[in-house]
Amino acid sequence: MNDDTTTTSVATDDQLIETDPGMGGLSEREESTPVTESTVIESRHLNVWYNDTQAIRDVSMEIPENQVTAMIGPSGCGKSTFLRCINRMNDLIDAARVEGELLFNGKDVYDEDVDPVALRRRIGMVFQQPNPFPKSIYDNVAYGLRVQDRTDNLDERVERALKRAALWDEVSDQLDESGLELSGGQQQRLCIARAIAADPEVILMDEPASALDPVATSKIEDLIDDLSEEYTVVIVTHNMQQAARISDKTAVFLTGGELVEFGNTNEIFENPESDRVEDYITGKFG
Amino acid sequence: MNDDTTTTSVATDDQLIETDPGMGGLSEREESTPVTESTVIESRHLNVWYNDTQAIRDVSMEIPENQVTAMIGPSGCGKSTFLRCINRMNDLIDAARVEGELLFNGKDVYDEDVDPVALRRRIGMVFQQPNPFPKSIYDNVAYGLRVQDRTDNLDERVERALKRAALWDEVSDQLDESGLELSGGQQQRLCIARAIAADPEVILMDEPASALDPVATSKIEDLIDDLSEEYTVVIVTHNMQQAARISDKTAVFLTGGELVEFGNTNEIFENPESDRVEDYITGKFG
Amino acid sequence: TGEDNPDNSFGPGGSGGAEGEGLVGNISLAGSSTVFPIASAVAEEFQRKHAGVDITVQSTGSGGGFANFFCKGRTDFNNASRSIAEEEKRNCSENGVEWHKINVATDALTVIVNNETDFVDHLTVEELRSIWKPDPVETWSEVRDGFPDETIERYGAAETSGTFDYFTEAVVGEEGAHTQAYQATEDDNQIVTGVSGSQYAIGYFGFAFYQGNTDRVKALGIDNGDGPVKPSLETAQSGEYAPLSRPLFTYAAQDSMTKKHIAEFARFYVRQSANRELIAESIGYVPNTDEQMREQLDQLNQFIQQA
Amino acid sequence: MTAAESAESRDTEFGSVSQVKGVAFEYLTLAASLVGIVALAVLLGYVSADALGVGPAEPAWFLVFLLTLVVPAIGFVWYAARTPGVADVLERLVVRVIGGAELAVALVVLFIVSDVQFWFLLYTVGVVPAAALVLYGRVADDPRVEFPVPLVVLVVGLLAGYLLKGPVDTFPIDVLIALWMLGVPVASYFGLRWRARAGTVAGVLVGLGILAGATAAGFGLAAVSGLGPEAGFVVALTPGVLVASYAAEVALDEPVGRRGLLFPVVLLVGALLGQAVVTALGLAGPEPWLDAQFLTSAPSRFAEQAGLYPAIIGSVFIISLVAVFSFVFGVGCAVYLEEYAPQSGYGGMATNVVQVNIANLAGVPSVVYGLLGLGIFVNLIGLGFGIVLVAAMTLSLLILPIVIISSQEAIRSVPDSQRQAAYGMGATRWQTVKSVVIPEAVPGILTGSILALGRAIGETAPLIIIGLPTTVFNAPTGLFGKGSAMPMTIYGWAFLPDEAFREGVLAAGVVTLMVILLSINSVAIYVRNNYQRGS
Amino acid sequence: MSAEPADLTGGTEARSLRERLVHAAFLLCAIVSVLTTVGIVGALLVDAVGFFTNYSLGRFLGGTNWSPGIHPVSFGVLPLVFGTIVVTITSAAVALPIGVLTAIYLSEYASDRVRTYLKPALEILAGVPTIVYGILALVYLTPFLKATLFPSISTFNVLSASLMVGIMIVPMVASISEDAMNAVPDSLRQAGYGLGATKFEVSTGIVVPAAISGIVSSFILALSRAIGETMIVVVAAGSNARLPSVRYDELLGLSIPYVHPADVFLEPAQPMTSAMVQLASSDITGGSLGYNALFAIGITLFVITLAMNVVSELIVRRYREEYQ
Ligand SMILES: Nc1ncnc2c1ncn2[C@@H]1O[C@H](COP(=O)(O)OP(=O)(O)OP(=O)(O)O)[C@@H](O)[C@H]1O
Ligand SMILES: Nc1ncnc2c1ncn2[C@@H]1O[C@H](COP(=O)(O)OP(=O)(O)OP(=O)(O)O)[C@@H](O)[C@H]1O
Ligand SMILES: [Mg+2]
Ligand SMILES: [Mg+2]
Ligand SMILES: O=P([O-])([O-])[O-]
Repeated sequence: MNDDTTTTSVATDDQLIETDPGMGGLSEREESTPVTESTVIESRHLNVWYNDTQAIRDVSMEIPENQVTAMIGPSGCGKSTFLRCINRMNDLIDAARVEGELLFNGKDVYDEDVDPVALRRRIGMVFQQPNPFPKSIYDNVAYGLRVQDRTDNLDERVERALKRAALWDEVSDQLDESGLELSGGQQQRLCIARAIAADPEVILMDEPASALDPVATSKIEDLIDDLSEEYTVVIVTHNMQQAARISDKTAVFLTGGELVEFGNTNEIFENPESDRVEDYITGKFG
Repeated sequence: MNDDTTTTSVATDDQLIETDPGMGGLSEREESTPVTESTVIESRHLNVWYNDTQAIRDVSMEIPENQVTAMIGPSGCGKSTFLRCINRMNDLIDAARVEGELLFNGKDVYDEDVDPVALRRRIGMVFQQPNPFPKSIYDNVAYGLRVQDRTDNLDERVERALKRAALWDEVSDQLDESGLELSGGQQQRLCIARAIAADPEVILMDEPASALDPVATSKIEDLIDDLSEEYTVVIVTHNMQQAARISDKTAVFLTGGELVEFGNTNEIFENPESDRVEDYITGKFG
Repeated sequence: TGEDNPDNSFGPGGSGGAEGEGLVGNISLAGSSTVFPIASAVAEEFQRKHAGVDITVQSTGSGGGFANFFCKGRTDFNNASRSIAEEEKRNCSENGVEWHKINVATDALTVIVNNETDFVDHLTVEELRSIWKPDPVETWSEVRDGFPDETIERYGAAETSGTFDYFTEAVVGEEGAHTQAYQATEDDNQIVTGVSGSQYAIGYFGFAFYQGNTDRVKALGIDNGDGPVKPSLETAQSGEYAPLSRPLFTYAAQDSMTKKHIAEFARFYVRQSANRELIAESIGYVPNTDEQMREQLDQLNQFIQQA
Repeated sequence: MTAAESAESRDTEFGSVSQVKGVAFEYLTLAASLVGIVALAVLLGYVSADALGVGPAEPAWFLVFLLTLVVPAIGFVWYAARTPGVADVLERLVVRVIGGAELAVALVVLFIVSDVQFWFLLYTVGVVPAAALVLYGRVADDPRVEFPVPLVVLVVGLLAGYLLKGPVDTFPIDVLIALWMLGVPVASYFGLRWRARAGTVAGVLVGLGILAGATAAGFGLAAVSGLGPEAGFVVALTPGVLVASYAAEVALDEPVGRRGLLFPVVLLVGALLGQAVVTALGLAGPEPWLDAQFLTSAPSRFAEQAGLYPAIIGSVFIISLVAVFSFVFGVGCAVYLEEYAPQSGYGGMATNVVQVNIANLAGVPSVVYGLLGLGIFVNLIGLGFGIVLVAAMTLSLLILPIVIISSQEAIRSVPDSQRQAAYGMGATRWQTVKSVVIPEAVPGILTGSILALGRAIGETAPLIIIGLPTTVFNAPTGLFGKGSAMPMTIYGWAFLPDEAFREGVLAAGVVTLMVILLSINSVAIYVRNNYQRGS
Repeated sequence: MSAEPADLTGGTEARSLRERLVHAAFLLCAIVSVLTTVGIVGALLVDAVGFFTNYSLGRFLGGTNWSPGIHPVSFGVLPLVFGTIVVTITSAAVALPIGVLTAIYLSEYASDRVRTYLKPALEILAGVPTIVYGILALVYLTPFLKATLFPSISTFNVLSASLMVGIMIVPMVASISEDAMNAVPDSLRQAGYGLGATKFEVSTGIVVPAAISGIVSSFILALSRAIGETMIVVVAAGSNARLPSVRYDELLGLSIPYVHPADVFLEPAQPMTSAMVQLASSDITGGSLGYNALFAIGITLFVITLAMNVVSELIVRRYREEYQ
């Protein structure tokens, strides 16, 4: 296949990329970009089908530790599918079938002996629509810890997670109230708090701000920026500006499930290698 | 109200407007535009509410005979509502309330003594989603004639309607099969055939091509062009290019249910009076 | 009610070929559940002979039958395990329903104990009363000196039944004056089971049921002042077995007797009341003697004449 | 640093979260789902064993029939299940047999319980002319026979028929009546169908063939079964023609599917073979309580002679009436609430009240409906005790809320775009309802209504309260006739002292009731699975 | 302007006449359901009022002795209420857990194929006539229990009747609960799995709590059905209107009263419904106090089930709002 060349070339890029602070016109995160990167997640020739339609086509890429990696691309190009492969959420869809390798810390998550439940405990996830449980704020945050039987210092951990998610100040006196009573933006931060309470290594976010108003969105963006100090964040977004603002690396998928380009965010946005990516970024289609 | 001035100015335009064939860069229908127009439908200070929200605000306009009149505007601006007032389909919505006059051939359709059923028999309608009945193709087309007890020469009329809707060649040997088995574009043409079988004077179309692929869309557009030789067509569309291609007159609604501009299509698209309309047409919002 | 439909040759239960004596019409009976087996057996027999006649038998209880059916002129016969009450008479006459009472059999209420109970063979009415009256004795030794000092377990008929009514009146002598300290049941099987389960149990039910269970329980003799009498067809027929033998009736409505098929059915009913095979062996009640039956038949014929 | 290298410093053992609890729980839920079904199946197994009197049968007897009948039948079904066309044919064949048998029973019952001559008059003077007018109007497009005219003709005709009942006293014999009322329409229908397929000659031949064949089969059946020739005629006409016509079409059109038609042959041959073997070996078979005698005789105090016949007829009659009443009023009410009732303002509030009221009626215990029937139909209106009509009216009210609610759901599932399309064409509300909404909703309405009828056929408590007799010896005659119903007769048997009743006759009654009920419900489920929207 | 002024004044007379006739006919059908309620209330009230003018409501509701035949007659409804409650609670103890587990299986675990077979099978369970259940209990289940677990069980007893009522109401609990569980948005399940919860934890910790109001409402409806169930108890539970006998245990010189479960479950009892059937076919004179007691029980039953339906309706309405 022709396009493979592009994809493969991306995968064989250096792991050590020096960031150029001067070039970061679009990226606001220049200061926090680390100099060396170690790979947390690596996909090798990953293919995903839903029944007979292929949603991911031979994708290879490496996601670095403690950085924000954004995935962009037109609707239906397989961004969510890729994300959901990482923590094997696709297992829940009967029709989904995965081929190729997907390594988490060097271990293929689709190996026989991997328990997806255990995997997911190390990879948190935040969804497009805020989806707090119809339980109290406290119980929402404590949920992950409880299912993992890590209930020591529960109060402390809940508090820490809420603080980390920049929600503590707003909800500290209403921890017993239902999570559903918060505003949309607060709910989404609650979901983030819930995801980080159990100390995952990676946080996957599927368009976490697309259902929110601009003010709430900017809070979430700030938060993601913060989180990348401690966590590896992989985020899917429709919003190109957002990807440019918050991510260190960007992966561009195009229709058919191909990864067309992957690299440092500022490079992708300022100087994309492929014309198709340039067309997409400049809004010629999508 | 400030905006009224615009609207009113439209309504007090001459009834006899001379078209300027030379200006029709966008319109492809120049050749068939008649020189004199007689008004079939006229609204005077029409206001429509759904419960307490106003969907149409003081709209006055005149729709000429045997021409295609397009209504465009951003989502929720009341285009469908206006269309559904014409054949009183809004009667079916309990919450809807209409004020002002809406004349059909000079008779206010909201008069006490008007039977909406009789009205609808003279004004056909085609909807956004193709909605054939789960009956045979023949029965679909014959439906209107049957409910009107006009069952003489049924076969002939059905054939004529299907031919008129450019569907006869494709379905003539499967008239007994279910209308649901046709493709989306065929279904929509079937719905048009169904609407014209009963010989209405006016045909209302609410985004008739928005659910179809480009090929089917262009067939429908050709068909509309044809139909305007015999019928008065009022069409709602989201697609500005489509409005420009197929209509003689265009009405631009903007949010809040106001009619901001109404006039010959080529004039509206090339030289809109109002800045807001220009912004809308050039894609600045909507 | 109902259209007569003689031309109804469809079903196998229908008239088919043989039309008997050509009697045709509907007959409806309601009333006592005690008399119900007799009534439906007689109906079944009559039906066999006269396929054109359509009989329905409802078991509604004597009182329900009078109140809801018979005295409203809705049934031709009302079976009753007791005589018609004053209130019911009034009810009937208000509606212009004239009636005639027919004695169709005798039921002997049987007092039973466990087969293994050897300390008691018979009881006097007085002793029986002390066991079943509203504020009864608690142990056998209080019933008669020499009986063991054991608590009595009682099994009897449900208080909404005619058996209960009759037993109470006959033994305690007052309507509804019956102890509440007993296992009440609709199912005679349960009384048998209960009594056969304990040496110190006592129970009562219809003679019919005792006949089928002589191997499991023992019937007590009743001493009404003339020495103990065991229940049997003979002692009940002769009236010796007192006061626990009670006549069973059916009440015939006068208006109905004008119809030939109903009058014929009434006569048939009376004739069957002396049918030992049917009443005694098949159902288990005490049949009328031939003499009693002929007397009943004469009275009935008179009544039919009047109608 | 490659991924593999970085992994060294990390924990790549994900471990596994104990799934034992989860698996145990899954099996627990599965077990819970099955426990009720299994318990019922076991108990019904016992009842069936009693009803069929398997006690005296020798094991070898079962073995013979297992080998000759059960194994081949199961084998055939297994084969059919794996051969797509055949499975379809088999399923449709079975449903037609069941459905046809139900229809036949209903029609036979109609002939038994009612005055056939009266129906004949109504049909001839009322229905036929009205139908002819409608047909003529369609064909000739004559505006003179528009809407009210056929209706008026129908009403006048029915009235005339009713009045004629007195004066007219010579009628054709029942066979001819059945031929005229049933045979002619059925024969014309299938005749027309075959004319469309194979031409006029074939159509006429098929029509005449059906008439002749059904008559012959009717008299034949009558000769062997003891039923009247009309009954045999009805049986031959309904399931017979239904199945035969389907079989003929399959045989001609479906080269693969036609193998499904072998199933009855397999059954028949297996049964005959098995019978021959057990006779030859002299094996003792079961002594069933549930046999032809049980189904065709009246109750009796002798267990061996006792039967359920009048109660079966009573039940079927009552249920037919219930079907009519509850269907008419239930669907009418549902249509009103969904299509006509005001949704806002005071009218909307009233609608809401009615809606809540219906939901509540669905929860009222059935025994309370008995009191309703007793208080209103018996005592207030004075229709009479223990009669079929009162039983039918009471049971109709009982299932009315269920029918309404399920019909509403069916109507609601008709997409609004269909209604819009119809209104947009200038259809009136009634035309929209009649030609768009109801045809679409019919499968859902039917499914719900049939399931509700299943409930009605087993209801006992309200019948006790309104005083339906437990013992009748004849089938009911007419609406005001006294009749019993299966559950009532069974209830009566439950308390008889004779063991033979409790263990044999009672079981036979229960099995009869269950078989009738399940065959009704299976039709409902078939309708639901095969005519759901979008199929 | 168009020359001819539009004539839109409606169709032919026939059309509007037909429309009006049809409308009236449908309205009539709807009125039937209202009349049914009026009929029920009326039929019950007339005779119940007759009863309560002669027997005070307080004595009826508070009385501990039900003896319509034994003089002095007494109509304390508590023994009947006791019978109803015991049967209801016992059957609920069987049906509620089984029903909820079934619902969980259907909504969370079962494959589509299994579901297409299981659901109709459960429907059959709900469709079996209650008289059949009653006979199964009396003729098969009770003797079985007697032969195996409880040699001292009575021919008529609470236990087998309740077990059968339980089996009968399982489908009701299962199907309403399953609806409620299906209404739980999938996003909540996803969130749970995303946090590393197992299927078991998601089903029990997220889906069930989120569907709880629907589940509770299914409980209430099922209980209401059990309360109104008639034929099973008439046939299998006997007709002893009684409160449970109290036993005494000597403990430290005190005699402690207690109720032995065997006295409750292995013995007959008489729920309200079965008392109604008994009265309706009894020897009690029509129009008498005892006969009218039938209607007094009837209206009590009606009020109880009505209240339960209303409560469950309110709960359902609330949970529908939750996920709108
Ligand atoms: N559960 C599913 N079953 C079948 N096909 C699916 C499923 N989920 C997604 N797909 C298909 O897989 C392809 C990729 O979907 P995916 O959701 O990954 O796209 P996406 O890039 O996230 O799009 P969006 O921006 O709209 O969320 C699409 O064609 C979609 O229709
Ligand atoms: N049935 C209804 N009940 C209440 N409000 C309604 C209803 N239908 C439409 N509206 C409201 O009326 C306004 C106009 O709606 P309308 O459907 O006419 O807009 P439109 O221009 O056709 O939009 P679109 O392009 O999305 O079809 C909107 O605000 C809409 O929310
Ligand atoms: Mg996505
Ligand atoms: Mg619109
Ligand atoms: O029904 P009985 O009147 O005999 O109890």
